[in-house]
Amino acid sequence: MTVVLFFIFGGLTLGAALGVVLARNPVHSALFLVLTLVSVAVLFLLQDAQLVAAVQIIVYAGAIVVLFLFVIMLLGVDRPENFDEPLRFQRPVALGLGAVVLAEILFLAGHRWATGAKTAHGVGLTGGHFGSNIERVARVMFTDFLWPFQVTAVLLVIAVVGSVVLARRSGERPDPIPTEESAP
Amino acid sequence: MIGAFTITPSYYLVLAAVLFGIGAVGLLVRRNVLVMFMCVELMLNAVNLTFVAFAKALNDIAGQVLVFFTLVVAAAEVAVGLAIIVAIFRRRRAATADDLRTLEG
Amino acid sequence: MTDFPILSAIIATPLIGAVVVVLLPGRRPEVIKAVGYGFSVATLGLACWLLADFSTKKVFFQFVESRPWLPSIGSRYIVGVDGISLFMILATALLIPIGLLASQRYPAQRPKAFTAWFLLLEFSLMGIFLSLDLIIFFLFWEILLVPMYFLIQGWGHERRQYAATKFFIYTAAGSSLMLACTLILGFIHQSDTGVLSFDYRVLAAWSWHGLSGTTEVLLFLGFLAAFAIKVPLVPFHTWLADVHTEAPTAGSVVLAGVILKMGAYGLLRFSFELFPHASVDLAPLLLTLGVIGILYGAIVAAMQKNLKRIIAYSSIAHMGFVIVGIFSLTVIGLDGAVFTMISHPLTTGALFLLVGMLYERRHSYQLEDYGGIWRSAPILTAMFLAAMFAGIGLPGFSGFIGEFLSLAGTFVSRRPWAVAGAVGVILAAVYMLWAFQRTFMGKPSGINLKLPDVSLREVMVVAPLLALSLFLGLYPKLAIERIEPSLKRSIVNLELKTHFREKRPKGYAPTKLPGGVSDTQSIQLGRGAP
Amino acid sequence: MTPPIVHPSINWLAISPEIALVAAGVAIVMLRSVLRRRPIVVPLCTVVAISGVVAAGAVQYRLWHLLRGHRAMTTIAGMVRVDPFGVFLGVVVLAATVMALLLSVAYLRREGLEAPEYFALVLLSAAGMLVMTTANDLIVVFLALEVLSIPLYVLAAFDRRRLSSQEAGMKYFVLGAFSSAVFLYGVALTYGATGTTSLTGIARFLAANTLLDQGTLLAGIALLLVGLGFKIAAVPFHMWTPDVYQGAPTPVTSFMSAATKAAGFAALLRIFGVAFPLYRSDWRPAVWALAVLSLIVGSVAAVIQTDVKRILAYSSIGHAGFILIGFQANTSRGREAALLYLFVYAFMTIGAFAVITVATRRGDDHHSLDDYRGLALDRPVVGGLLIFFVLAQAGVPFTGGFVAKLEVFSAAAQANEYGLLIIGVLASVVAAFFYLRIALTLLSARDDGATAPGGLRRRVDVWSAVVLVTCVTLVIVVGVVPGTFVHWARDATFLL
Amino acid sequence: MNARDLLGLAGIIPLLPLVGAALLMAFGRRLGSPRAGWLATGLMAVAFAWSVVEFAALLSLPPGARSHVSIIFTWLPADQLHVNVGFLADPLSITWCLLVTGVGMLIHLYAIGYMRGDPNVGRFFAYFNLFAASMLILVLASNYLLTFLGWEGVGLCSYLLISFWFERSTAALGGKKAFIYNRVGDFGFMLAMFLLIAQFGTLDYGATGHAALHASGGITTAVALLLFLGCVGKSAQIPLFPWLTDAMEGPTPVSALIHAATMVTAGVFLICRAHPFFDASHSAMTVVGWIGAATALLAGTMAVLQPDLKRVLAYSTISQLGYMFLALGTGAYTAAVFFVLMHAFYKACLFLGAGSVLHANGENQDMRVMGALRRFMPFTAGAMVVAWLAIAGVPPFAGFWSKDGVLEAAYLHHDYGIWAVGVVATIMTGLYMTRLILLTFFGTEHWRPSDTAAMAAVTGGSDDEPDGHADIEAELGYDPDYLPTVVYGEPPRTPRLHDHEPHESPGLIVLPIVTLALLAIVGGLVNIPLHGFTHLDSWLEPVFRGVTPPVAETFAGAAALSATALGFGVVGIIVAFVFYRRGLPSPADDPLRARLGVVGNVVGHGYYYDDAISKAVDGPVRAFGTFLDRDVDQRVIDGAVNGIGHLVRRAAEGLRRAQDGLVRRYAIGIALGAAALLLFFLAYAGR
Repeated sequence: MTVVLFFIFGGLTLGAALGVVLARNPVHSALFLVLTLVSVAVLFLLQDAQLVAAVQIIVYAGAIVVLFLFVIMLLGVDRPENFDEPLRFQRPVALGLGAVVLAEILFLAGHRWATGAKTAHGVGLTGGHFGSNIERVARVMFTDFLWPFQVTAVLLVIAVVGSVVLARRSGERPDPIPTEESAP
Repeated sequence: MIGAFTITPSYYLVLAAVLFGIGAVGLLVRRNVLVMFMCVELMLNAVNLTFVAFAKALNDIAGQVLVFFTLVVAAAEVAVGLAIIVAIFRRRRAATADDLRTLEG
Repeated sequence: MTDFPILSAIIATPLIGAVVVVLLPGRRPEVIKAVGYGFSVATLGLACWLLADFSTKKVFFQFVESRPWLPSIGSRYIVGVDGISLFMILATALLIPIGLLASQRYPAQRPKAFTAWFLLLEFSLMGIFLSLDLIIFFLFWEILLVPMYFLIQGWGHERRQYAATKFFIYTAAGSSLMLACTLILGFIHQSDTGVLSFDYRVLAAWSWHGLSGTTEVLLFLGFLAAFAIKVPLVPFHTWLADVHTEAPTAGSVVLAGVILKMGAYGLLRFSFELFPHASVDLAPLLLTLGVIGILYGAIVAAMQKNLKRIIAYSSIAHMGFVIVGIFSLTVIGLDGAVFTMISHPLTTGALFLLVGMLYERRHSYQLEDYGGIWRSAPILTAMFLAAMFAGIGLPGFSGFIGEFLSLAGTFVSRRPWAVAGAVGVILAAVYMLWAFQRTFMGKPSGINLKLPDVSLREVMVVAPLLALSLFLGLYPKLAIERIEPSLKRSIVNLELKTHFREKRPKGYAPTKLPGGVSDTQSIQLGRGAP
Repeated sequence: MTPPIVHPSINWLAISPEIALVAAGVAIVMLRSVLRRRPIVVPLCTVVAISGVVAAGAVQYRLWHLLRGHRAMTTIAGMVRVDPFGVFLGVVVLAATVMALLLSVAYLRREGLEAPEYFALVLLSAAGMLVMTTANDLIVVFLALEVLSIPLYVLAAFDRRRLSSQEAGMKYFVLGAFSSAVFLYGVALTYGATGTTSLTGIARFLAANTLLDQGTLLAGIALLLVGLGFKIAAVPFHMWTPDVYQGAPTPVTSFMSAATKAAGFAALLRIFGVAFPLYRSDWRPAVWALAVLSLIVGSVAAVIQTDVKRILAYSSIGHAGFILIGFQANTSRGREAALLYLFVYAFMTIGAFAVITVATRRGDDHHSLDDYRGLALDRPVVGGLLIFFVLAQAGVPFTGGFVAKLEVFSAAAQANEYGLLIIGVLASVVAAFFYLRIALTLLSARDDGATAPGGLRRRVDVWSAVVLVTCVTLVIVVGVVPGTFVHWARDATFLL
Repeated sequence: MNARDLLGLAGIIPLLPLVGAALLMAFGRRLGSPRAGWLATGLMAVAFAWSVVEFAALLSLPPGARSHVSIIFTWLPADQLHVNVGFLADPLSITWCLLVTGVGMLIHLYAIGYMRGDPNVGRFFAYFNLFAASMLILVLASNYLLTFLGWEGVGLCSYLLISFWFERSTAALGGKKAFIYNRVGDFGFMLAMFLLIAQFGTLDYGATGHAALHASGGITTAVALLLFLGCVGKSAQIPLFPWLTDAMEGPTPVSALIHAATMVTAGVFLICRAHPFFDASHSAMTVVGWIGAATALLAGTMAVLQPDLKRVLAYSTISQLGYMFLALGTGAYTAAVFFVLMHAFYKACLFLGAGSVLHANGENQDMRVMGALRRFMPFTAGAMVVAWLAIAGVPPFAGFWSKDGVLEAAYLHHDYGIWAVGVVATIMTGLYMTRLILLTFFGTEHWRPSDTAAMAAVTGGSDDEPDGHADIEAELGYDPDYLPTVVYGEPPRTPRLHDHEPHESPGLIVLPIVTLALLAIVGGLVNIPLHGFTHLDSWLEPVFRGVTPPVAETFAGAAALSATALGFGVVGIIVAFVFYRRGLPSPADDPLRARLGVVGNVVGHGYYYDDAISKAVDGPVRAFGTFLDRDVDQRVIDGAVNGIGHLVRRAAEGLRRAQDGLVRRYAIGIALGAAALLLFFLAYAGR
């Protein structure tokens, strides 16, 4: 059962990812991205990460991609772009490098991926009396990972401020560069 | 028969690695900045998958916790990134990375 | 001896002078010049006081001061003077005021900056010759480039930017290797003895307990890279002619007078006592380079059409004598080398000053623009004659003593090199007399008919140098008796550390340190553990 | 009966510098939204920002005196580790921040870019850097990386009038996102290989059991190196540097060049010093390569550059190389050297960019050497200062630059890294060439009778003057009496 | 005050002219002519007087004790080498002192008249005195190094005086040439001193002299030959002789004092001083002897056809110096010294006479346009005739005795080859001297303008643009465009006295000439090879103790030898008379030259020796220098230096091209780095 699901959604993930890269139209890319995200979410489920899967759907598919689509529409670039590569060697080199890096990672890690200590943070995915997946996540997040959790808050503030600064329409018509004498 | 054949975390990890590779290559080959961002998202997802797979393999919930931080980062990056694109787009109607090369040498 | 830190005072005075000059208002150039001149003269006074207080009996460093500077690498601010550095100090202290006086009227622009840079130049030179800590030594060695660079760049001739940059980069390249080797040496010493120190005396007292000879040779070559470029030894000399041609007169004077000595001084000071085996083994190589310098410099000088280039290449030849003298590894030869280092600033300095005066009148260094100057400017010509013959080693002038002793010492230890070097004595006459004839003899024409003769100020600039050269040529004892103890120390030190035995003239007793001190302990103690 | 949740103890003092900065930042945002566009808002925000930094600095001072002599405080479940090392670099970051802020005041007014958000972003970025300096966990490092980077993306693109600025922001962003994704993947692999992301945890794990299959770990290390190499602008991850430095508003550039490097090296030194000391024989050669490449590219590429900001950008690549020498030695002397270098470099580079800020005319777009020709003749003080700073960066004696280089070289010498040592000294010579080129241009008269950029007598505003004076003084003092500073750096090398 | 104390004050002799030189350098310009001259001459006179005092002091001592070293101060104390400024007063040095101061004084006197009107006369006498001082230091020095000081000093003065009229290109070149040729010799002298230091550790004459007695043959030979190289340079022997003829560019008193009487004999002095080394090395002696003989003969032949009055005398000087070395080479030191003295007399007389002739002829040196001058300048003519007989070796004039002594010594020393050459050379002496006298003072007048108007066109004289020279001449005291020297093969010059006739020179000029002529007559008396008359031999005996000059067994043998020498000399005179008894038929054609044909050209051009050297210098040598300068120095070495910079620049351009502003390229860079790092770990993971 899991095997079948894995292969279906694994394949779907990769296929959709390729779709993101290969689609001429940004909108299609965005939609392929949704597909990728969803199938990744399924893969999360398969590894009993229910909360993660849910959040994946909500935040990513729900928020981020929508943001993408919104910007695409806003900028009106929702038309297929031509695919001929102006940079010489860019594609072959890119593909080559991608392949090489992938191969290297697989070669390096391939034998045995997870060499780490088991249950280093004291809370496993199953077993023990830690309740549901959500509880387990919460338990670790609010103890061991309290500090990073706080830091993410700052990150969000920054995101807000930053995007506001950049996209604020106050300066849409860039004020003409004043001349020397008008300068204080 | 099928039951005998089980999916170890390694499968997920390899899958994740491939996904990461696709994202990376995509970022290198696409000119459209928006799509490049999407490719970044792909890479981050690959990392998430890796985390979860390791969580499974090590039977350690922390792996799943880390995913949330990645999510936040991804969200923040996208917000700011898109804002930058919009800002640039206001000046010149071009969204491809190659068009921006006044700085070089 | 008073506990007044005279050496630090000698180093600091020019620096203070530079700062004061910078702070002065720029409107009154004559005030600035006066102040700068005053400070340089004050330094000269201190240097003379040093000469007076200097004891001819002591073998080791005198007036030593030592303060911590960079504890993390055990580098201390240590200054001290011995016979070798004493006269370098005097030469510097003498040439700087003369250079300033020579620049009273020309170059005219931005006297404030000029004076300040010039005093900084003196500051760094004093530091170089006085510091006994390898790091501090390098500090001054490297900072020297800056004032020199700006002097050439700001007050030089047409291709000054090229020349200035070439000077900076070329010499910096050499000295960077020296820095690397200094550090390596220090840490090798640390791993050997457990003490991390760059105190020259400590490193010199330490004799490579069974360390590989190749390491020593490589380190020596690293140091040599810096010194060979400064000297300059023949393939590393091409910067010199360019720099001289473009530099302002005062710059050339100091460059030829003192800066070239830095290289020889470095070899003399560091190669023997830090790398005894290497300097013994590589002596033939350096002798050869020195002889090549003598002959090559002379021949190429004879081919030049530009007065300054001629003198520049002649300096290469003279420095060849210094190198030959040093690596003859005999007391006589070393005497000659150091004596040449004292005399060359006087003669070549005078020559450059006179050429500068010609330039101020004629605005050219090209031989073909001159001829028959003797008629219109007899006094200038007379001074040039004196300087020239002093330069080509006429007995009675200081130049002869230096060349004679260098070659004599070399002859005692290695005859073929001495014979080859002596040929340079002939060649020197060839190019100098040729230049003199082309410039001052023959029939003057056009502007050359009515060049003004030298002013009193200009006489005052050159005369002291010539007088000193004559005096030292007739009474070299004054210098030699102060130099020799330090040189004997070097030789004795070599004999202590290596299998080397000095070649002595027949019937001479082996070299002993004055006052009977001649055994290992005294070397160690005399250097004074920090 | 689930076991109770034990909340981690929190040492507020340890994290109060970050809190101060964030608080100031948020406060500024609040003020902005409350006061709208009142003229008071900008000065007010400036005051708030600076006072925030000062407060943080005060706390750092306290911490320094608490922790000096090899003490450290670990808090919040071991995620934060405040030790002299972190505090030292934190101070460097704060110094850079406050100087960048002071520079910005006049700059923003001149360029008509006044906006409180600017200050907020600088503060938040600085907060991220502080987090970085004390991070004891890979995920914290990653988050800090983002916290310090994202504001910088924005700041780089802050000048809406100049496309070059926005282009800089865009490039920085794209590559930054890319590299941080790589870094994160490295974190993931390391997590998989060791089962934890805590540096001390990793160290403990690796010390306890030797891995038969260390592939995952090595891959993780490699990718971490990539991510951090990008931040410190080490070759071959440097290519964003010239463009971004050139395009970004000059004060931002100064902030980037000084503070980001400090933060990046903080992470680098801490991760590799704390978590992977056992694997030094693996990563030291890699770092060796990075150092050599950075030295060569940094010194060679700038030789023919014609834009002053670009030249300084390349030089900062070279400086990264020099600092890497100290890091590569992986000795306490090496760390000491790197720390001292970062300290000195902050002042040298901010000083240089400060001069550029005050010397150029409005528009911040004319930085070609020709624009600077004759500056030292028309405005001796300003031009002289720039000459001083470039010479200091070239490592001329009696400046901090020399002492810093001396320290890293001695570290290499002690570690028997003779090859690196020789390459380093030669690179510094090549670098001297283009530094001299700047000096030469400033000193050579303009062939067209025109005067220096920004006219002859433009007054330097008081805050920029303060910055300049501070930089000059410190660079000289470190160069002449380095003892104390080296001593501080020595105290700060204590990691575990 | 006893004799020794007096000898201790020998240093005063050089001191006097030295002071004079200093004074004249300082105030010469203000003193002007003739006061400057009188100052210099006066000091020379005092020096001469003091030399006589020293001479007397020596005489008052027993022969064995006639040597005194007075040390003034330590000059050069290097290591254990201690070189003093010390003066050695002994018969040899005092002899030379008398010569230098005596003849020098006369020539100074002469110069007062000769240089009258020259604005730079102060400078001239400063050099003159400086020369005298250096020469005296040279001879009085107590060690080689101090001698070398004087040695170089006289070289310097010779340089300055030859090119005294520096605006004449030939004068400038002549001075330079002289100095450089001398330097070649000094090279040998210096090496000799190095060898002495290395072998004996001292440079004192006394010490080295003793050491030489028991030094290995190789060493002594080496020292001797190296010293001899120095003498060859200074005394213009083969192969370093060409400079002396060009030295005639200097004012005639210079030629007389420096290049005839004193300086050129310094080589002889040095060998006498260093005689222990020569005594100890037979091979060295042979070399000296043969070089001397060869020089005597060849220089004689070269002199035969020269048209230039002074150049004839110059070649003659070379040849005569050859005789002196011939003598030295045969161990006849006293004979050599004797010869030096006599030669100083008659050759100085000849030169001064020549100067007087030029003076009378408007600086015209071309004998071919002289003739029959005896009627106009009788004193000069008479004096020069006397000197002619003296140099030709006609008894009883001085030259006869000296030459006779030399050749006899050579014969008795069994160096028959050398003796033969010397004897043959006497023919030349007779020939060229007789020719000189006949062309100048006898025969037909060729100096009347009409006579040579035809030639005006071809001459390189000053008549080309006569205007504007008067004032320059007034300012300089000479005409820079007029090059007086006439070399062989040049067409005859235009006479320079345009309308007036030649006239006898003033008394101030004539007086020294006549005095020297008298000396040339009676000078021989100091050493006539008859028992009891060999004053000089006995006087110098202590110096050359241990050297026994061979003495003829029988008077007859001696007489026969003398007769032979004399006979050959007379042959030369007769030949000259045969060709020139009427002088020249016309300035353009020279009978003897016509007769000799090709040989004439060869000897006339001095065997093309000088031409060959200058060709070599202008050709290969200069080419080599240019090669070193252009190709090696600028192209190779400096090219390498700048090439490195070029390389860096190239690399920079490459990097710049990589940095092409495309963000995706930059990303590639990152990916590349990642791949490389991973690959490294992959490959390196094994460890």
